[in-house]
Amino acid sequence: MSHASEYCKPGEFKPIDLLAAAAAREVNDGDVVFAGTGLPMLAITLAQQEHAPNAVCIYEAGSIDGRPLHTPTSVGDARCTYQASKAAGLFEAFYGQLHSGTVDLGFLGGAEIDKYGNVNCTVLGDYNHPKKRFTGSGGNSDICSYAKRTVFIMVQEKRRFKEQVDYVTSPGWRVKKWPSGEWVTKQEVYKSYFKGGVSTVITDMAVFRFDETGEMYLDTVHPGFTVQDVIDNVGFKLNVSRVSGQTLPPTKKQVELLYQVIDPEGIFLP
Amino acid sequence: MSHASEYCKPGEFKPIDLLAAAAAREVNDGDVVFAGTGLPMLAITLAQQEHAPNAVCIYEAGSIDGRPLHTPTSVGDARCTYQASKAAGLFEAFYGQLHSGTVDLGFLGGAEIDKYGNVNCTVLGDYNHPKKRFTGSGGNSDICSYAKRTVFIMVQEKRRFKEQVDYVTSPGWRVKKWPSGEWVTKQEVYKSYFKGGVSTVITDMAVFRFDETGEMYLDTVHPGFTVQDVIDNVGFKLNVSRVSGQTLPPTKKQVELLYQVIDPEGIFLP
Amino acid sequence: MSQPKKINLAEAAALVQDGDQITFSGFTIWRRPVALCYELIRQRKKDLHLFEVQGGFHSDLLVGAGCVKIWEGAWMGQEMLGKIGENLARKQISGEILVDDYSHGHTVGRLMAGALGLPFFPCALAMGTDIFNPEYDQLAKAGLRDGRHRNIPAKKYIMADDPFFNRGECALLPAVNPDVALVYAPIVGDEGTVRILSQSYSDAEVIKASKTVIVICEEIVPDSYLRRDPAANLASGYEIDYIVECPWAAHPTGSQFYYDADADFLKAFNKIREQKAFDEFAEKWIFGVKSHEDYLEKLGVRRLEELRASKISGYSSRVKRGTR
Amino acid sequence: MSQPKKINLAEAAALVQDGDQITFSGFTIWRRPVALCYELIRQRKKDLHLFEVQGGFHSDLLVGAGCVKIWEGAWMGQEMLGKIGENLARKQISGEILVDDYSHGHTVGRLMAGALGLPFFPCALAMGTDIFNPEYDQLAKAGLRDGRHRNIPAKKYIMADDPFFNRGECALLPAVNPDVALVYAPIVGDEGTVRILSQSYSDAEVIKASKTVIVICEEIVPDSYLRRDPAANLASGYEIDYIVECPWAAHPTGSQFYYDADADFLKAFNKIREQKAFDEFAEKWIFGVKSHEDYLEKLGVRRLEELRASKISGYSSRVKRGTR
Repeated sequence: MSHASEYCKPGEFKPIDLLAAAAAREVNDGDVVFAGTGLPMLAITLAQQEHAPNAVCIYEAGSIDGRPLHTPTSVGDARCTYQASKAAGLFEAFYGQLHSGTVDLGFLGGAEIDKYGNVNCTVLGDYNHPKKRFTGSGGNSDICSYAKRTVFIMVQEKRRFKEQVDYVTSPGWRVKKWPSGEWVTKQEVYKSYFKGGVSTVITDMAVFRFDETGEMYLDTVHPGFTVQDVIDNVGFKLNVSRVSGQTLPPTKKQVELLYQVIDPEGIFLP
Repeated sequence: MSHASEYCKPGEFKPIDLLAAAAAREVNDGDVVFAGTGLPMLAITLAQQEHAPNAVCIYEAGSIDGRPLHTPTSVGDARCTYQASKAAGLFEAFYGQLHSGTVDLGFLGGAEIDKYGNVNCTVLGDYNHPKKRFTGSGGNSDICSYAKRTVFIMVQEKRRFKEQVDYVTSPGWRVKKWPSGEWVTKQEVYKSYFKGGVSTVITDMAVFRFDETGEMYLDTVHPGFTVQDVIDNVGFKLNVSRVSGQTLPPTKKQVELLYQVIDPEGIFLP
Repeated sequence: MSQPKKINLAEAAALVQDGDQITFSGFTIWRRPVALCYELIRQRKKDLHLFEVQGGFHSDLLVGAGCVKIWEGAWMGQEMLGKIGENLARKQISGEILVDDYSHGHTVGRLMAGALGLPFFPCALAMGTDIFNPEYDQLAKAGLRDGRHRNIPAKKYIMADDPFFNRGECALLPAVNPDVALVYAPIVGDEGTVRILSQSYSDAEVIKASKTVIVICEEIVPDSYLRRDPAANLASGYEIDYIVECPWAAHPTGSQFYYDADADFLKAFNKIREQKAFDEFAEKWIFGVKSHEDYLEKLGVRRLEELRASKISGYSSRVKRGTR
Repeated sequence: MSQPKKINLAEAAALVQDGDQITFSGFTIWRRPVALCYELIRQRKKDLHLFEVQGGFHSDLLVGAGCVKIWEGAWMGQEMLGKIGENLARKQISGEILVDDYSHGHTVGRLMAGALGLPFFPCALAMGTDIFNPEYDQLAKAGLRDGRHRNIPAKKYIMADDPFFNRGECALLPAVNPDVALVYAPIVGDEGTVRILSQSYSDAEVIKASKTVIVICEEIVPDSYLRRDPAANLASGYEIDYIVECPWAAHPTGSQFYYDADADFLKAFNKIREQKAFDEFAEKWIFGVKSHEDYLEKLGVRRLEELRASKISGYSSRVKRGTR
């Protein structure tokens, strides 16, 4: 098995495989994870197959700890409930689990992010006269506001990593306290409802984390990219003083699991 | 079948049979009824067997529209769920049904009542230094506060029909608005949450109803009792100006149903 | 209350009045009352006010057809089969429709408050986001929060302190009680008991919160079968008003244990970017079919058989989903 | 979170500290964690603060044994088998215990708020009753609402207006989050999935609201069996902390599909009117048995077999219940 646990060399994996592997590393054994469709599903399943067999996955449509035989294409998919511990509904997911404080880790995507981790997945432009409409929050803001840690998986582009996002769908570490609109820390808004917040952003170029003041910093850079590449694709002044090295590539076993066991139909991994 | 629909003559029925028959007449076809154990169960089943086949019964433990083959001795009894449309829990009963406004008729008991229909089933004496403790509210106050109509089944005694009950467990037509404690109408306290209130009190002697001002009046007197008998067993000045006659005795068919079909084991009808 | 009345598709859609607030069963692309939505479009309903926990094919369709004036919800799209609700996006940008965004926790809480007869639902989710930004309150900006519109609360939310354990502020979100719920459930009993299979989404709350409830189903069965396992039922007959029996009523959305979501159909729909293309779609699949049966014939046996769920797994193993 | 730990009765009871706020599964005389309550008495717990949706044999027993300092609940008794909780009655009258009364709607709402992490639950039930009379707020009168007691809210309730549709005032009731939940469930999976059969009472909320959850069950089975029908499960393994396997753990209360409530036992208990009689009962059935197995031997095979439920109906057809 030592062969399988070897890291892949350049060319032996696709960018999406590295994303899945990096995301999987964010899952601790025993974590209760609240996740969306797509890459998060692959990442959690990969973690469960490897180092986190007791991680539990909640999907917002209402399935808890399912063990799908076939990759779901929707969090409300019939496939989600196979061997689940519970099949309920959204009230159970958002209040019985999330609001009650049981969720350790959220796995989300977003269109824009700022240096405090505020994420936009609602509109581009002024909300009252938008230029582009995305999906809207769904569970994004709920999960990001209440999970102890949240990982965002995003595309690395300068226009997506910006000084200020057009619409704050999901709260980062500095947010506005409504209805007054003054900027304060997340802790100040949430008081004793505070559970944690955005911990990690994983893109196709790098992994970012947040410091004690709630500001984003560059942690690792993916193989094939440089720190400068990342800086060039971030729209705000990025803290690169804490770079810890290169992002680990996926292992051969991970790639095999992804293509042979987790997504053999080629739904997310074409 | 004309024989069976004949009314029983004196001596052909027990007092409790008349109570069950009188209570059953309060159920309209299609009523959603929220009831406690004992006599209410018999009354509703009797109504369903006769004139109200579409009446639905909710028990507070969480069963809805059950059709027990054997008389339950508890509202949480395993027997309640036979052929029920739903088996859930107390949250469904008290919020999903009662608070949501679906309950037409409540069937309750009580230890004390005043002329406005305020009912006590908590303590005798000062609550802070009680002389006697009863069960407490359970669902009594909830059901009485939110059902469109509520029927109380009680024992006729002067000390139970009093000017002012020792503790208001369930709200009548004039109640205190808390925390201030001023006396107002039920409508004034409930505003747009108002659904109705106490409609009928059935005792071992008589049937009482409430007038437009929310005061109790004597409607019918059971066979074998006089209006004076009732007055002698009421602790406040009773309105007897609206007596409509004698309470109808049970029919022979009703007595047969009660002993042969509804409670053949002799649980409530010894 | 009496038992629900059995009616047909056209009668059911006729119960929805122009301007009504309506809501739906299901989740994104699962268990949506699509056949009823097609019929609403055929009957050219106008000015509908949609309140949705989240949208999907059925509601993006109503928006595209011009039936909708206000959309309140948390999300619109078709998950992996089309990330964005393109019709909502187009009409929000053009200003043809008022959009008020919430989080999933918010819409679920508002619906639950309505279901239980509560005035509001307390919730600390998504605080600090632009969902709470008063500048973005579209219904207020349009002057609709003046207390004169029966389905529009005077405020989008208020913040409230915790007087009991001093936990800090949370939001109180107003209850919602739609005029009509359009519900797809696979199975209804002949006395109206409703059974869904596995995940319940927000269907019980949709039924309880709404003033009039129409349930469209695959099949009506004797109630006594459903009453053998009362813990598995979703709602009782007295909670619903009308039943329509209509196999494949949820297509192209899925129904666990009956059929899978029709990915090709949904992906094709999601490619629509302009009104003209939408109108062509509507002509083909809505106005151009004489009846629901005709719609099924147009889809064809082969397609339907591919989508049909395994009775064991609850989903189709015949439909090709990925690249391998 | 990790999977729940399997422990024995004595270890489970030892998790409850003197002064803790505790709560229970079940309804009146059904599915109560009686074996755990017997063990709490054997371990001579003191000053417990009971929060109950409603009481029954198990809690009137704890009160009788002198384990309880505060009782908050809506009702105490054994339904048709003994209308009044005689031990609570005796100790409330003697002033040995603080009693704070609510309605069922109130206790259910408070527990649900705790279960969901809400600060309070809005509710218009039972307004205008002495439940809201500030003069009868026993915990306030005892000076316990000073914010220094982790399980006692600063107020019993507050009234709140409806800022959205101007419906009038309703009550906000404080959330409750007990220190320990003692839960009886018939079946638990080896990964901790909890299954109850038919009515769920308030068990899901009891589990979610409480900081430590102990589940005592008839039998532990492979989780994969329970996961075949996930919609029928009550809770997941990560929601509970400890499991105790202990057949007949609910006796003399009943467990649908396992055994009926033991009417004779309950009626005999309800005849107790004085401490001396209670102490004799405790000596016989609690202190005078060496173990739960010994308790069952003392009950005897004949009695247990009479109570055993039919696998078809879910209750006993052997036990004589009435006069005919």
